[in-house]
Amino acid sequence: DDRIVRFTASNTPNIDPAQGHDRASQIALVNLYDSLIFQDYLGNLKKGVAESWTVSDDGLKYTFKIRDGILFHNGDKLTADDVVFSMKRLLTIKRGFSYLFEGLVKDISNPSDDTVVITLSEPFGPFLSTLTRFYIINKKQVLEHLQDGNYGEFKDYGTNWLINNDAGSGPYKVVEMAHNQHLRAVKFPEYWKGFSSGNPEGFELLAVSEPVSVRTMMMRRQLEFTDEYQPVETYKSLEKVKGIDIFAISNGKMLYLSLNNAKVPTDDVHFRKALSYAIDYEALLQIFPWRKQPKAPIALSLIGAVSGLPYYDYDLEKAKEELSLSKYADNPEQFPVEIAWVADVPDREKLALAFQTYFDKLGVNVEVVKVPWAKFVDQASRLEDTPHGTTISESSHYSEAGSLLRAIYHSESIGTYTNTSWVKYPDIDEAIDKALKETDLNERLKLYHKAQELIVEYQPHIPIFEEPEVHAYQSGYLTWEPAELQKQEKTIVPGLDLLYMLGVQFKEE
Amino acid sequence: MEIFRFICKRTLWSLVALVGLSIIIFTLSRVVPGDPARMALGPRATEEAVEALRIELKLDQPIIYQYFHWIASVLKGDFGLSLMTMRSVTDDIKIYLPATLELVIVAAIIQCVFGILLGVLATASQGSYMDYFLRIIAYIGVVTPSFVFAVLFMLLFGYKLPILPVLGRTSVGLGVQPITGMIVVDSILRCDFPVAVDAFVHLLLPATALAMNGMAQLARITRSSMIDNSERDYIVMETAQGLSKKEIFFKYLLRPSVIPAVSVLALQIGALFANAFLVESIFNWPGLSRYGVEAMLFKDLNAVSAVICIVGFVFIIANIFVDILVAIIDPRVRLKAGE
Amino acid sequence: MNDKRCDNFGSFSDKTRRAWYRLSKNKLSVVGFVGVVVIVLAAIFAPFIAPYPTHAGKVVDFLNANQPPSLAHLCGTDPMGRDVFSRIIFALRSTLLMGVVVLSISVPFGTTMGLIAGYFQGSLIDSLITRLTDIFLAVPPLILALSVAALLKPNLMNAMLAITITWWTWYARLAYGMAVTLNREYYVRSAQLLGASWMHIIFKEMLPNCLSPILTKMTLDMGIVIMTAAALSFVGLGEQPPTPALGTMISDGAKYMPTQWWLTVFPALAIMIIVLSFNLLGDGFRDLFSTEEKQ
Amino acid sequence: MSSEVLLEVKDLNVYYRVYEGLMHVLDDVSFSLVEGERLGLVGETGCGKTTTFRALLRVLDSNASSKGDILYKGCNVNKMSQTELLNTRRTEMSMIFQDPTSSLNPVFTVGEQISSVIRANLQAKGINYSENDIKDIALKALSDVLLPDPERIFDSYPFQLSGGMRQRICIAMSVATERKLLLADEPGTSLDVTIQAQILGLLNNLVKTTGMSVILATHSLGVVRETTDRVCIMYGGEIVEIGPTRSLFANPSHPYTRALLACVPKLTGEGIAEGIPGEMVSYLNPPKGCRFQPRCSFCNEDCNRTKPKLTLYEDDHYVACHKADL
Amino acid sequence: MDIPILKLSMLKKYFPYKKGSFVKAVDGVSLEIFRGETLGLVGESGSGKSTVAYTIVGMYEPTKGQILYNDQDISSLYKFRSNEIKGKIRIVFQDPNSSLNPRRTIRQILFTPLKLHKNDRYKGFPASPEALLEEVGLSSIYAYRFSRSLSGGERQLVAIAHAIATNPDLVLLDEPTSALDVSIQAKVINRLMDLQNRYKLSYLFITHDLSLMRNVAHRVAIMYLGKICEIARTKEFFEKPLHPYTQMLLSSIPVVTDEEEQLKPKKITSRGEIPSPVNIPPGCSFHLRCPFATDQCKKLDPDMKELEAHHYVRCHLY
Ligand SMILES: Nc1ncnc2c1ncn2[C@@H]1O[C@H](COP(=O)(O)OP(=O)(O)OP(=O)(O)O)[C@@H](O)[C@H]1O
Ligand SMILES: Nc1ncnc2c1ncn2[C@@H]1O[C@H](COP(=O)(O)OP(=O)(O)OP(=O)(O)O)[C@@H](O)[C@H]1O
Ligand SMILES: [Mg+2]
Ligand SMILES: [Mg+2]
Repeated sequence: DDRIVRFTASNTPNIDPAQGHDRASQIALVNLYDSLIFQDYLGNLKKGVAESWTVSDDGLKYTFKIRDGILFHNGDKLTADDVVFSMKRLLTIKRGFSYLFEGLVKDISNPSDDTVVITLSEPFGPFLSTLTRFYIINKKQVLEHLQDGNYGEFKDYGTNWLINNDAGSGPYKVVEMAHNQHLRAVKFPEYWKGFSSGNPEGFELLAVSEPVSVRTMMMRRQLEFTDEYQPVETYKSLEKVKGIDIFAISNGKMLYLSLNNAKVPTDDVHFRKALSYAIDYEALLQIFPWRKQPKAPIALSLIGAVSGLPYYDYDLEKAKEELSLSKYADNPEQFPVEIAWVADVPDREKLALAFQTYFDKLGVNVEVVKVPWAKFVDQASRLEDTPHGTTISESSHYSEAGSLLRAIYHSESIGTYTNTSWVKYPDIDEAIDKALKETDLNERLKLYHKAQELIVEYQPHIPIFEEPEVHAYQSGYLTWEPAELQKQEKTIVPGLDLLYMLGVQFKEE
Repeated sequence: MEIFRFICKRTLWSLVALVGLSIIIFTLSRVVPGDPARMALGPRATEEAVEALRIELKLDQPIIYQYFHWIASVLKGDFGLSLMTMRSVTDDIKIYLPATLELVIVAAIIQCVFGILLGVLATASQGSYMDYFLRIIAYIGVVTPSFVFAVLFMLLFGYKLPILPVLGRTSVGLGVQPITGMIVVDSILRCDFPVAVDAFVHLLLPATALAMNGMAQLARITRSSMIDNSERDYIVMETAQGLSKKEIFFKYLLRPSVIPAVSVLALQIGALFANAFLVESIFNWPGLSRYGVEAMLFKDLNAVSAVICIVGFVFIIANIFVDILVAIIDPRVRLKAGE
Repeated sequence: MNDKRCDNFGSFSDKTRRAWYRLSKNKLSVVGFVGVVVIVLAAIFAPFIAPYPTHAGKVVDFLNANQPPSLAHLCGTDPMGRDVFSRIIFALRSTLLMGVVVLSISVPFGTTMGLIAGYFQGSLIDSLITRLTDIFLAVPPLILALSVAALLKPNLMNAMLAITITWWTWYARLAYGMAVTLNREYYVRSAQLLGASWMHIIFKEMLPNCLSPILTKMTLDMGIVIMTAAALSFVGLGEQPPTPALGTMISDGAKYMPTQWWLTVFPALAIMIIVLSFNLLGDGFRDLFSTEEKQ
Repeated sequence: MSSEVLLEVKDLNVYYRVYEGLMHVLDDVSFSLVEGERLGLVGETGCGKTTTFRALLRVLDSNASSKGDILYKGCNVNKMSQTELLNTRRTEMSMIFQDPTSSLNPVFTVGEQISSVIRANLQAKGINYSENDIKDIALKALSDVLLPDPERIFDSYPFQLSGGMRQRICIAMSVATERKLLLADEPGTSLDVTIQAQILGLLNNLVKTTGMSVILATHSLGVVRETTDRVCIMYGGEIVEIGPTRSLFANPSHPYTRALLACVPKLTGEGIAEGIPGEMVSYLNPPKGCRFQPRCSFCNEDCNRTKPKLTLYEDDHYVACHKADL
Repeated sequence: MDIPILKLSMLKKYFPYKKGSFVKAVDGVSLEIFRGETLGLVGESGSGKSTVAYTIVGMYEPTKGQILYNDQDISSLYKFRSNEIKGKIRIVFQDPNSSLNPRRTIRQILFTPLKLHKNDRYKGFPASPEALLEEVGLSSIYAYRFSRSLSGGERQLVAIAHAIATNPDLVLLDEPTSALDVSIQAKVINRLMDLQNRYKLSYLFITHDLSLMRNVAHRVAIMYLGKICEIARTKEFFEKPLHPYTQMLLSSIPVVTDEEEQLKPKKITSRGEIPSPVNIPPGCSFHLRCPFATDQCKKLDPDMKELEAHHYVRCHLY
C-alpha cells in the first residue's frame, strides 16, 4: 500500500550519468535525471529540458533553448551552464554513454543562460536520438562534493559522490544506495512535468536475479516487475499466476550467431549460408517463446530496418545445396566448428546445443564451449582465439537501425564482442558510414536499406531471432503504459526505458 | 606463557603464508582472462580511452613492478579503485566483508553446534533407527550443495510457509549506524534490539543453507570419533564409577572426540566463504563472496585481489583461532606447545 | 590362541576370508559393496543400460522437452528434451572418473606431505609444509579454477587438475594431525633408535596407523568432489556439453525448481547413492583396519 | 567382622563374540563374599579376572554377553534397572582399573575427574555438598594414597604424571568416598614395594574401619598372601581352587596352584622356575573336561571327559580337581 | 667382567619445569656395566630409572655427564649416533603393547632391524624373522600375526626378539615383566638368561620386583630420587643391605613362603613425606623418610663410599 514499485536487475546500478551504461544503470538514470530531449514509447522525440531546438543546414550546429523553471532535487534551478558542465564532464571522464558523443561533439557552449549550442565535428543523422542518453547534473551540487582525484581543477569530478547520490532533476530522487543490494528512490514532488495520481511514490531496484528468488518474490507480491533475464521457465510459471502478466516486446535487440569469417570453415560464404538454412527457426521459437523469427539482419522494430528482404528460412535442401558450393563440401566433418555460449545466460546453452544438433544434420561437427563473459570479451579481441561461432545478443542504443548495423556489421567494431567476423566488407562499411552521416531521415532510410541488402549477401553472422524484452509484472494492481499501448496494437520503439516510473500507475481500489 | 609463545610463533609463520598468498593472488588475478580496462569501460568505449585507463592502472608496466606497486598500496590499506563499482575497493570491502563475516560466523556456529549435537545424538542412538535416520540426513547434507538448500529454503519459507524473511539483511527501512558493519552486533551495541532481532531473523535462512554441508560432515566426524573413543578404558571406568550417561556423553566423551571435528572446522571456514557466493545471490545478501565472483567475472583486478587477500587473511586468522581452540580443548597439545 | 586356524594365519586366502568376514559382519558395508559394483557396472555398460543412449550426445528434441517422469522417461526429460535417466547413467562415467582420479592423486600426495610435516614437527620443513597448505587452503578454489581454466583448455582433465591442486591440502592437514600424535608412539621411537630412515618411518610405521580416518574422509569426499566439479563448471571448467555430468545437472536443474523438480532430484539422488555406497564400503574398510577388536 | 553375605555370584558365564566364533571366557564362575572380607583373585594372564570384575559392574565390552546371577545384597545386578545400577555403581561398588594410563581421561584434569566421581556419590546418597567440600574430599583422598603435593596433582593432567602416580590416582578415585565393595584390579604393579605396601595398608585400614569388602586381582602372590583373607585361583575362566589364604598357601591342592606357586621367584635365590609348560586355554573350543588338563601332568581319562566340580578339600577350602588329594 | 662395556659418569638429566625450576629426574648417576653381566636397577617409582635408560639409548640428551660405550663417548642424541652404535645398544620398552606397531605383522616388525643391520651379523646369528622367533622361543606361525592377537608374554618376547635382532652388546630392559603373570614371567626370564649365555649379552634390568632381581641380576643398584644410593653384588646386597632405603625396600617385599619371611630384614616403617624431584630437599635426599636421620643428613649430601669390595653405599651412617 506504500505504492512503491520494486523491480529486480542483475546488479546495482551505477547512478553517475558519466559512468553508468549497463541495463540497471539505464533504468536508474532515466528515472533520476532529465535529458535535453525525451522520447516516448512510440519513438517520437519530445521536448525535455530543451524547450525547442534548431539545426544548422550543414547538420553540424544544434541550438537548444533551455526550459525555465526546472528544479534540481536540492532545489537549485537548472540552467544552460549545468547542461554544458554535464557534457564536458561526460566527455572528460570518457565512461558510460560518452561513447555516443566522443569524437562527435566538438564543442558545447552556452551563449546565454537559457541557450546551449552544440557543434558536431561531422554530421550525424541520429544525433537527436542519442541525446536522450545525455543526462543533466547539478553543477553547483557536484562542485560542492569534489574529492581528491585526477581531473585537475575538478579533482575527482564528483565521481565518488555521485556513485552514492544523485544530482538530477528527474521525477525520482535517491534515498538509499546500497551496493550489491538495492537502490531506493522516492518521488520528487516538484518535478516539472508533474505526476498523475497513480504514479508510484517511489521505487526500489533490487540486485537479485536468481530465478528462484525472483519467482518467490513475485508470488509473494514483494516485487512488481521482474528483470528481463529470467529463464523462460520463470516467465511461463509466472504467467499462470493470477494477477501477474507477462509483457514482451521486441525492443531492437537481436540475438545472433556471430561467426568468425576469418577461420576455416566459417570463412566460406556458402558455408555460412548453409548454416543459416540449417537452423530450424520455428522450432526454436517453441522453446523460446515471445521471440520473432528474423526477417532482416537487424530487428524490425528499429527505424530503418527493412522488411521484405529475401531472407533465410529453415530449408535443409537449400542448406545442403549451399554446402556443396562451399570449399568444404567434400568433407565438412573434418572441419569442426566451435560454438561458444556465454555462461552467464543459462538459456543460451539450449541454443548452442540446438545448433549442434542442426548442424550435425549437415555433417558439420560442432563443439560446444561454455565461456564466462570476461573470457569471451577477451577472446573476441584476438582473431586466433575467437571461436567459430558465438551466440550473442546486442541491442541498439538509439532507436535507429544505424546503431545495430554499426555495432554488428561495421568493421570498426571488429575486436569487440559484437563483431567477431574479423573480415572487412568495405562496401558494407561504406553504406553504413554514409547512412549515419545523412541528416535527412528518408535518405538515411534508403542507405540503411542498401547496407542490409549487402549484409544478406555476405551473411557474416546469422541472426537467430529478435530477442524481446520480457518482464513479468503485477497487472493485478498496476497499469503499465507500454503494456496498454501493446494492447492497442501500437508498435513500441525502443528508446525510452520500459521501466520509466511515470509510465506506471497503481490502479485505484 | 607457553600458549602465548605458541600464538606468537604461529602468527609469525602466518605472515610468511600471507606473503606467499599475496604472490599467488597477484599471479592468479593477472592470469584470469580478459582485459580489465576494456571490461571497465564497456565494449563500446574507444580504444584510446581503454589505453588511457590501462596506463592509469599501470597494466603496461612489467608484472614485477605491478606486484610491488600493488603490495605497497595494500600495505597502506589501499586496494585501489574497483572498476566494477567505480568506488574505492576498500570502501566496498567495508560493506561486504562484515555482511559475509556475519553470515559465515553464524553459519560456523550453526555448523559447530548442530553438527556436534547430531553427532552426539547419533552416537547415543548407535545402531538404532534414529542412527540410520541421522546417517541418511548427514548424507543428504553432504551431497546437496548449499545453493540447492538455499533454493529449497527460498521456496519453502519464501512461498509455502512465509514465516521467515528471505531477502536482504534487514527489513525495509530498518538499519543502524554501522560500527563493525555487522548489523546484529551493531544494533546490540546501540541497544536497538528490534533491529537486532530483525537482522538475526534475516540471517537464519542463508546461514543455515550455508551451514548444512559442513554440519553433516561434522556430525559424521564427531560420530565416528566418539564411537572410536566410547570403548576406551576411561569411558568404561567413568561408567563403572557411576557417572550419568549425560555427563559421560557431553563431557568426558565429547571433549576428547571433538578435536578432529574442530580441526576440520578450520578448513571448513574456507569452504564457507567459497560456497557463500550462490547463497548470497539467492538471498540477495550483499556479501564479499558474491562481490568477489562478480568482480572476477568482470575482471576487476583490484577487487579480485582484495577479496582473495581478505578471505585468505580471515582464513589464516580462523586457522590460528582453531589451533588455539584445539590447544584449549586438548591439554596435551597446549602443554607440548612450549617444547 | 591355540586354535587350528592359526596355522594358516596370514596366508592370502585366510586374509581375504578374514577381510570378507569383517566386511560382511557389517551388513551395511555389504550393501555399500554391492552398490559400488552396480554403479561401476552401470558406468561401464551405460550404452546398454540407458534407454536413450544417444541422449548423452548431440540431441535436441524440443517437442519432448520438460516431460515429467513417466514410463517412457523414468526421470523425465530436460529442457532440451533429453532423457534424464539416460544422461544420469552416462554421467556416472565422468563422475566416477573425476572422483577416482582426483582422490587417487590428492590423497597420496596430501597424506605424504602431512606425514612429513608431522614427523619433522617443529622443524623448518614442518613450518614450510603447513604454511604451504595454509596458502593453498586460503585461495578460493573457484578463483584457482578460473585461472587454470584461463591457462589451459577447459576440459575434464584440467578440471580434475584444478580440483586436485586444492584438494590435497585437506589430507595434508588430516595426516599432519595424526602424525603429530603418532610421533610420540613407542614404536616410532623404537624405529628411530634402530636407525630407520624417515621414509621407512613415515610410510611403514605411521601411514598404516592413519589410514582409517583418511579412508572415511575419502569416501565422503567422493560426493564433495563431484559437487565441486559442478561449481567449476559454473565458470566453464569441466566436462563440456552435451556430455552429461551429475553436478552440473543438479546446479542447472536448480533453476527450474520446483516445477521441474526431476531435473534436480534424480541426479542428486544418484550422487547420494554413489556417496552412500562408497561411504558404507568405506566404513567396512575402516573396520578392517580398526584395532578396536580385542582378541 | 559380620558374616552377612554381601555378594553372591552364581554360575556366571561370559562370552565374547569374535571373528573365529564365540569365546566362552567365564565358565560357571561362582563364589560369594561376606561383608568386610578380603578376597584375592589370582591367575594367569587372560584367565578372566578383569572380565569377572567388569561383569560384576555390568561394564563389559559391547561384543560380550553375560549370563548368570550376580546377587549383590540380594539384588541381581544383571536384572537391575538403569537407575538402580547407577546407584549401585555410585555408592556400593567401585573398581580400580588395571591400566592407569588408559583409564584416565587425557583431556581433563585429575581434579575434575575425581570431583565428578565424588559428586555422583554424594548426590546418590542425598548429601548436601558444596564444591569446596568436594575438593576437600578429593585432596584428602590424594594424600591418602601418598601422593606428594596433592594440590598440584589435583590441577595436573594425567600425562604430566608418572605411571605410579596415575595408578595411585585411580585408587584414590575409588576410595575417596565410602563404598561397600572395592574391586581392585592389579592396584600395585607400577609401584615400588614400599609404596605398594603402604597402599595395601591403607586398604586394610578401610576394611577395618568401614567394613568394606575387597576383591583383589593380582599377579603378585606375595601381595595376596599378605593382604587377603581368602584366595580364589582362576584358570582359563574357571575357579579351580578357593580357600582361606593361610590354608591355601600352606596346602595348595590344585596342580595349577602348585605350579603357579613354584614359578614365583624366591628371595632365597634358587633361580627361576621353568614356568608352566603348554599354552593357555583356547576359549573358542575349550577342552571338554578339566580346562587345565592339557597342561596337567597328573591328568587321566577322567579329566579328559568330565569337568571336575568344586569340592570341599578342608575347612572352607574347595578344589576343582579329580586328583586333588594327590 | 673387567672391562666395562658401558660406563656412566655423573650422568644428569633435568627436565625444564615451570619457570626456572627443573625436574631433576637423574641427578648424577655413575654406573658400570660389564660384558655378559646383568645389572639390576631398582628404585621407587619416579626415581628416574626409565630416564637413565632413555638417556643411554639416546632418546634424551644428557644435561651433564658422560656415557662411554667401550671407552667411546656417545652422550649424544640418537640422531647423531652411528648406525653401528644404534645396533649395539638396544632397549625393550616398559610396555610391549605400545612398542609394537599394531598395523604391521610380527614378520614385518622383525624384518626392519635385520635389514638395517646386515653387516653386524656373524655366522650362526638368526638371519630371518622366523629364526629370530625360534630364538626367543616362539613358534614361527606367529610371524604373520599382528601384535594385538598375541598375549602379553608373547608380545614381550617379540619385543625382545626385536631388540636382539641387531646382535647387540647391551640390552636395556625397562620393567620387562611387570605386566605378566608369574608363569609367563618365568618363561620370559629364562629365555633372556639363555640369550645372555649364548651371545654374551649385557643387561640393564629395571624392575620393582626384588625377588625377581634376587634371581636374575649379578649386581644390583638402588636408585632414589635420581641418585644411586647403593650398589652391590646380588648376594651381598640381599644378605647385607646397608642403606636404610634398601632395608626398607627389602623389609616390605611381599613373599609367598615362611622361609622367605625369615630372610627379610626387620620391618622399617617409613615416615614423613615423599619429596618431589622438583625441589629435592638439601642434604641427603632420603632424610625425610629415614628413621635414622641425623642433623648431618639434613645438611650434607653424602658421598658414595666403597664399604666392602664392590659394595658401594651413599649414606652418612657408614
Ligand atoms: N572385548 C573382548 N573381545 C574379545 N576377547 C576379549 C575381550 N576382552 C577380553 N577378552 C579375552 O578374554 C580373556 C580374559 O580377559 P581378561 O582381561 O579378563 O583377563 P585377565 O585375567 O584380566 O588378564 P590380565 O592378567 O592380563 O589382566 C582374554 O583371553 C582376553 O583376550
Ligand atoms: N619428558 C619428561 N618431561 C618432564 N618430566 C619427566 C619426563 N619424563 C620423566 N619425567 C619426570 O622424571 C621423573 C623420573 O621419571 P622416570 O620415568 O624416569 O621414573 P621411573 O623411575 O622410570 O618410574 P616408574 O617406576 O614409575 O617407571 C618423574 O618425576 C617424571 O615425572
Ligand atoms: Mg586384567
Ligand atoms: Mg619407568
